[in-house]
Amino acid sequence: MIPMRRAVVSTAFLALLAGTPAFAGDQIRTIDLFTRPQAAQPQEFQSIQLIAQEWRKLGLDVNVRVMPWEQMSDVVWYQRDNWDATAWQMVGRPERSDPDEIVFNLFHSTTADKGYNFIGYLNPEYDTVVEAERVEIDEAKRKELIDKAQEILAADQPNMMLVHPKQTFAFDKTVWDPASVVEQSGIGIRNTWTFMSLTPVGEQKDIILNSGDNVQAINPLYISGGVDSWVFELVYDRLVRVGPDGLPKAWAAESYEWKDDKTIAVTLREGMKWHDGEPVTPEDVKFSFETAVSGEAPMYAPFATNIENIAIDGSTITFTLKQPAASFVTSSLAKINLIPKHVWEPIIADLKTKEENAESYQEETPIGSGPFRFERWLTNEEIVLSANKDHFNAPKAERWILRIVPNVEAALGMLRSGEINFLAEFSGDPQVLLQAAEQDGDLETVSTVEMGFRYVAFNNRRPPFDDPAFRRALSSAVDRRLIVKAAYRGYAEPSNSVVSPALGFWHNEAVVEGFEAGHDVAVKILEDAGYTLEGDRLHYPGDQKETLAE
Amino acid sequence: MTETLLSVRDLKVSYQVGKGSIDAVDGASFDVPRGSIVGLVGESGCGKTTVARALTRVIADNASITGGQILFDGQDIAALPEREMNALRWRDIAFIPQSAMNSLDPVYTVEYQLNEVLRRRGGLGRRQARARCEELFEMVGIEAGRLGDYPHQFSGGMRQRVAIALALALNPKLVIADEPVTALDVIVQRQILDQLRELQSMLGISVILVTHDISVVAYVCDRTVVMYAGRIAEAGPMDAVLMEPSHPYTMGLRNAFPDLKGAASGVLTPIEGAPPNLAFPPPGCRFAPRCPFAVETCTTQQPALGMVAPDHRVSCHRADEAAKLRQEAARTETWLADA
Amino acid sequence: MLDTTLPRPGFVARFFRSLRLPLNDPFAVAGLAIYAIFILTAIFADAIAPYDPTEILYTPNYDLAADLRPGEDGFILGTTSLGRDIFSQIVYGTRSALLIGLTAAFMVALIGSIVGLVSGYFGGWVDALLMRLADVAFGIPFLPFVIVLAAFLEPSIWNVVIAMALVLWRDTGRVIRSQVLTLRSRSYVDAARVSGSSDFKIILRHIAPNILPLSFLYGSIAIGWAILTEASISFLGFGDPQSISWGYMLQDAFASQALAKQAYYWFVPPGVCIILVVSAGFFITRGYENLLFPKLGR
Amino acid sequence: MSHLKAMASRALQLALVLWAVVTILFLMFRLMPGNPMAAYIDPTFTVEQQEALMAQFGLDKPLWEQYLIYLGNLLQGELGQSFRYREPVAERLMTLLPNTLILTFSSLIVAYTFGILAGAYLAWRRGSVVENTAIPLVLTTRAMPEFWLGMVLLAVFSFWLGWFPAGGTRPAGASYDSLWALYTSREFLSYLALPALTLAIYSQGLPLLLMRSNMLDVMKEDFVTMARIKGLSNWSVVVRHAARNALLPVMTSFAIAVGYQLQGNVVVESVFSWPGLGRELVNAVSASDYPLAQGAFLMIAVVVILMNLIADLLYSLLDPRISHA
Repeated sequence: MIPMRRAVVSTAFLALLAGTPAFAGDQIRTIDLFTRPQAAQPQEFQSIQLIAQEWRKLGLDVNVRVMPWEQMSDVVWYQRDNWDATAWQMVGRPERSDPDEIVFNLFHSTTADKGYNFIGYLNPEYDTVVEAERVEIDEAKRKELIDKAQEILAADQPNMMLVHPKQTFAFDKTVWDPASVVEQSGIGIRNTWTFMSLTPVGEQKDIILNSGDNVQAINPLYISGGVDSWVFELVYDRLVRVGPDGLPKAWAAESYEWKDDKTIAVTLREGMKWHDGEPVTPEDVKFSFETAVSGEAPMYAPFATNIENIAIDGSTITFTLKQPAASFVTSSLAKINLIPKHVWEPIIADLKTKEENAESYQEETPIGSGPFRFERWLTNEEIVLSANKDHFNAPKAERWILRIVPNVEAALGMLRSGEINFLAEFSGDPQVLLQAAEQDGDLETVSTVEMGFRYVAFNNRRPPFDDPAFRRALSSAVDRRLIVKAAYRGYAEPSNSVVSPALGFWHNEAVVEGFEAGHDVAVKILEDAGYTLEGDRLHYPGDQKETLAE
Repeated sequence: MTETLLSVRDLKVSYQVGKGSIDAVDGASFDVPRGSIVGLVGESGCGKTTVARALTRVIADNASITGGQILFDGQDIAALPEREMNALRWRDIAFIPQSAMNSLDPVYTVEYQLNEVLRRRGGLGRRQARARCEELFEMVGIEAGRLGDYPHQFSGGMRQRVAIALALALNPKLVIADEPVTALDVIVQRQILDQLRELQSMLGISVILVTHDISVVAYVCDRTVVMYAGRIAEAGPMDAVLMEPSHPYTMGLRNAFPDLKGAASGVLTPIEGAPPNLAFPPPGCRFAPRCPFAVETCTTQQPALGMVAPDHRVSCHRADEAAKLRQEAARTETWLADA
Repeated sequence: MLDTTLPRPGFVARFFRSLRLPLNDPFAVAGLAIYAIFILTAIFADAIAPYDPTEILYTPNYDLAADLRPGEDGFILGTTSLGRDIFSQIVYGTRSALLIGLTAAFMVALIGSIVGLVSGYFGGWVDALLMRLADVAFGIPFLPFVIVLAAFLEPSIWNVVIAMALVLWRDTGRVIRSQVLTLRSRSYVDAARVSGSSDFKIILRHIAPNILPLSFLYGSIAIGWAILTEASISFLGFGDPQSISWGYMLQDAFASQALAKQAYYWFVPPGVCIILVVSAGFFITRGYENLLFPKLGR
Repeated sequence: MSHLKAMASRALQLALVLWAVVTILFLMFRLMPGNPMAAYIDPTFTVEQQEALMAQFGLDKPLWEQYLIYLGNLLQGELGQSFRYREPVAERLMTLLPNTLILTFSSLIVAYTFGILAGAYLAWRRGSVVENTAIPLVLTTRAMPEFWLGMVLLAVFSFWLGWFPAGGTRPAGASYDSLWALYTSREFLSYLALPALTLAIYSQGLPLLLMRSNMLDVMKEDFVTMARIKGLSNWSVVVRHAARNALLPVMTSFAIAVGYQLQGNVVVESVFSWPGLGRELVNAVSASDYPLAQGAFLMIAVVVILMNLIADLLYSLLDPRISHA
């Protein structure tokens, strides 16, 4: 059923290889390349088709295997020896505004077995660099280390970085004052800051936005779906929030201060109240961080395990760390939700006696201290929050209503008809959105380069992907501008670094600028590394055998 | 007021079949005197049911009355506008169908169906209708308690009584009974026929009894009309026609049936052959191909319906030899030899 | 009506005669004609379609040939948002539609007929068992079943066929069983049995030919079901992304906001093709019904 | 009382079918390759955490034990816990069931009312031009993919004409005292209109064709001829006698159609963002949330099986030949 296109081999390449010696290595087996279905991920699917087309020109037999996310993640995560290359993505989250999570977790050798380094990239030099980066409090020195890490990755090409997509959102400017919309770096205008500051210009004072996916849970102790976080970031406060500029900003904390490289003192803001009227106390804060490591909230545990001790003195909370951590403010203080001790203490105690943990617990009415309070949740239909007028940063809007709209066409139609007034998710073609905005006149769209990125992960464990030259060749076979144009319709930035240009301070522009791509570049790299073409199929260099022939 | 209630004159009924047409009834004429039971007898397919239905003017979609008159109480109902005809139906001309099982609507109670006629057609009030229902049931000998039952809850004979009750509901002048007892066993047949006769004389109505069974005619009828292949073969007083038939077909029919009275005996002799295809009727007498007495004229010329005795008409070229033919016809060999 | 005493003509001729194609019903003839056209299209798809349906196309200026309107740059029905030729997809879509439709129909008719034959002819516990199985099959909601199956197995157009073979034999099986019950009591079957024919031979020679039109009737309904189901499954995202079907095209069109783009040339033709093929099946079915159950008349 | 006995054996048969479906369902979901929870075990979990999670969902026990537990839970109306939402499946589905039922029934009532009237009309106009064009047209409506029809209706009536909202069951943020208050509100009707119309257009074909062919049969019955001979009005003949009798099988097909319609809902609910059982099934399957998918599937299957039974009951209730035996 699959129409296989004959590999087209450039004549130049053929001529070059005309005089290859007869004792070449084995023919390289058919390479499996995974992608998710076009229905779910049109841009990814299209990119993979383009890439496969280019790789075939190099003399590889590429088998594109389309599979749903569940199946793909099952193989890639749990059968780490069983795949060749796969499309993958990292999404932008405010906490990822600090590059550490990406730079360390994705490539450090300690995470290769079970963690995020599922590609099995092992490079001692790289390990040393990122270990140093973690504990370096001095920003300038840390920047140098991060740059270095990006350079090593650019040289090794453990992954084929593709693009940082642009997120496009839209809102109705006859309902919301465009000046009150906040663009968060690397995230876009759909963010907590926007929802707090959106100012109505007319009668409509409810923010009505869409989501294609259902809300799974509104649970401060469970990292569930992406949509869920939109909700609980509004209902719950954190000590620190990542600001629109990507830098941490004191929030429920009045201020915070490093005492030494392992001690940080946080002063809690005065006069905060939970949605049930009880005051927010330092004990609540301490309880929130302790609950994360109580065993009942396993997903939050990694963000608090580095804490050795929490001490309270008046309104000051002092965190003592086990090891110095440069990203602590962003990845822990800005990550852990503050929860009321009087509500959760009995619940946690009860859960300790059961097999379930706090992730399975859904409060009837979630109680936080955030700028919006929880009103109502209609399964698979909508979630209604109302403005917390008592909050220190009270929202200008009256209600925040999330409508679940699985049909993309319908979401756009609803925006135009006023059924929703903030398009918070749009998986479709951004150009359609722009066109609609143009026709409509009432709509404004904003595109933002994402912090997240799309890439093709190579399985560094398996030949031929264990050879950096081979990876480099494959990676440079496709001009990223083609991907931006043909798959993302221009709504993306070419990438060669896991640190997005959205994180202006940390991004190393040189590795992107210096990246050469094109068919001839790839052919040259392969040739230099000793790979040969026999007929129209690529062979290993020297006398290397194919050990994984199917 | 004349003595004749219904007078059918030269009635023609045609069926449209494909591009052609078939004359199922081709010039039928007969009379029904007031207060009498007239038997309309013939083999299946001879057109007797078509005649019966034509009298109500509810005929198949592809059938139409193409000629003749139906004089009912002196009025030609064949030419009546549909609305006036509809007013006449059931109030003056009622119908007893062959199978009461199929002709009673299975989803309504018997009372509902009686009421439907009594109130919608008879204009009775609810209470009057109820009284009349009970009266009718008493007339046909069913307890009034069963009025609320559904048709399928009755036995075959009972259902037929219900059908009779239904027919008598509006005191019609004429009741057409289309094979009313055919589907019943002999004992029940008798009971029903007895009842029909009794009610007829009590109410002084006229009845046309359509049947293929000559013994049924012999049992209850005053007069007989014998049909063959869409035409009248012989018509007259029952005794005259059955005791002294003048048409060979009537003679044959007599042989073919056991007598309900038990009078006739001996071997039953069927008439060999089959009725003609009416799409291509024979040019002469339609019975000629099966007639043991057929002569040359019979196959070329249609016989006229002539008088053989007062009030006794027959359509046969050899009607004047009837007495002789009767004797021959009584012998079984006559019918076999010709086959 | 029964040609059991005729000399044996070639198998193919015999088969076609026993199908008793309803050639006197104008709608049925129209249905057969639509089938014929689509079958020819499927066979000669390679010659008719100007492009490979999955090939990414470029304009003469080396831009992605995306969202081109019909006629632009020579693309008959325009291109998709990802730069594929819509006309070629329609043409190749015929292939998967017919492939799915016909195999599903064949499976449903075959399994249903065998179950009906065995159940009706042998009766007893075999009959009881098979009919209880049919009851169970009637208790399984079909579309959800296909969805679950498609999610468990690798996405493939054959999932629909498998699901239909597993579940939808129930209707055919029941109808054919009752037909076999009446056939079995016919005198010529008795005669064959008395004359010592084996059960197998009786089924094959005397009963099977008489239920063939019924099988074909249910088969032609199944074609429509299969195509519609495949389309629904594709729309819900459980389809086979590797093979171009009309359902896949519609899914692609809606996911790419063809409605908002007013790209009628994209989402109307596949819909019309589905309607044509499926209603062609219905027309043939109706012709059969008039032939097999003339009392319904018209 | 053979009546009671027949009902009892019917009930027993039903229970057997239900048990078989439940078992097939269980095996289907448990015998598929891979860890059923693969998508829900966070990669950062330790082996102990993974095992604890498996134990929480009872997946650490042998298959036969899981099966017995599953059956036991079912008997108590328990459908297990959703992997994804971490809440009891039964509770979640019960909040969605009313939405699905109201959509199904309202669309079917529209479809049947129209189908019955139009079918009777077409039978009456047998052989006319109207009938000759209507029948292929009706067949065509059954050949349309429902989602396609839904999308086209959405484009025309919502995006283009703006007559109806594009999805959901109520205006954003509107709250009602009860489901009943919602379902009887005028706004709800405007949200219901398009999905119900889509389903109705698809499902009117069955009652229409059925009614027509039944009418044609019944019109040939003696009692209809008799009704004419009785001089009853055309209305009485066609409606009281012919239609009333032709209606019987159509009414029983209603129950069966409810079962079929529930399946059609799977697609239409996704098009119109309708928070119902069908969409939940699709979501659950694509998210590998097996307990939820299994529960939704089972609930639909139960409705289908129940409706098959109700069809039988309805027939015996509406036909005096059976109810007054």
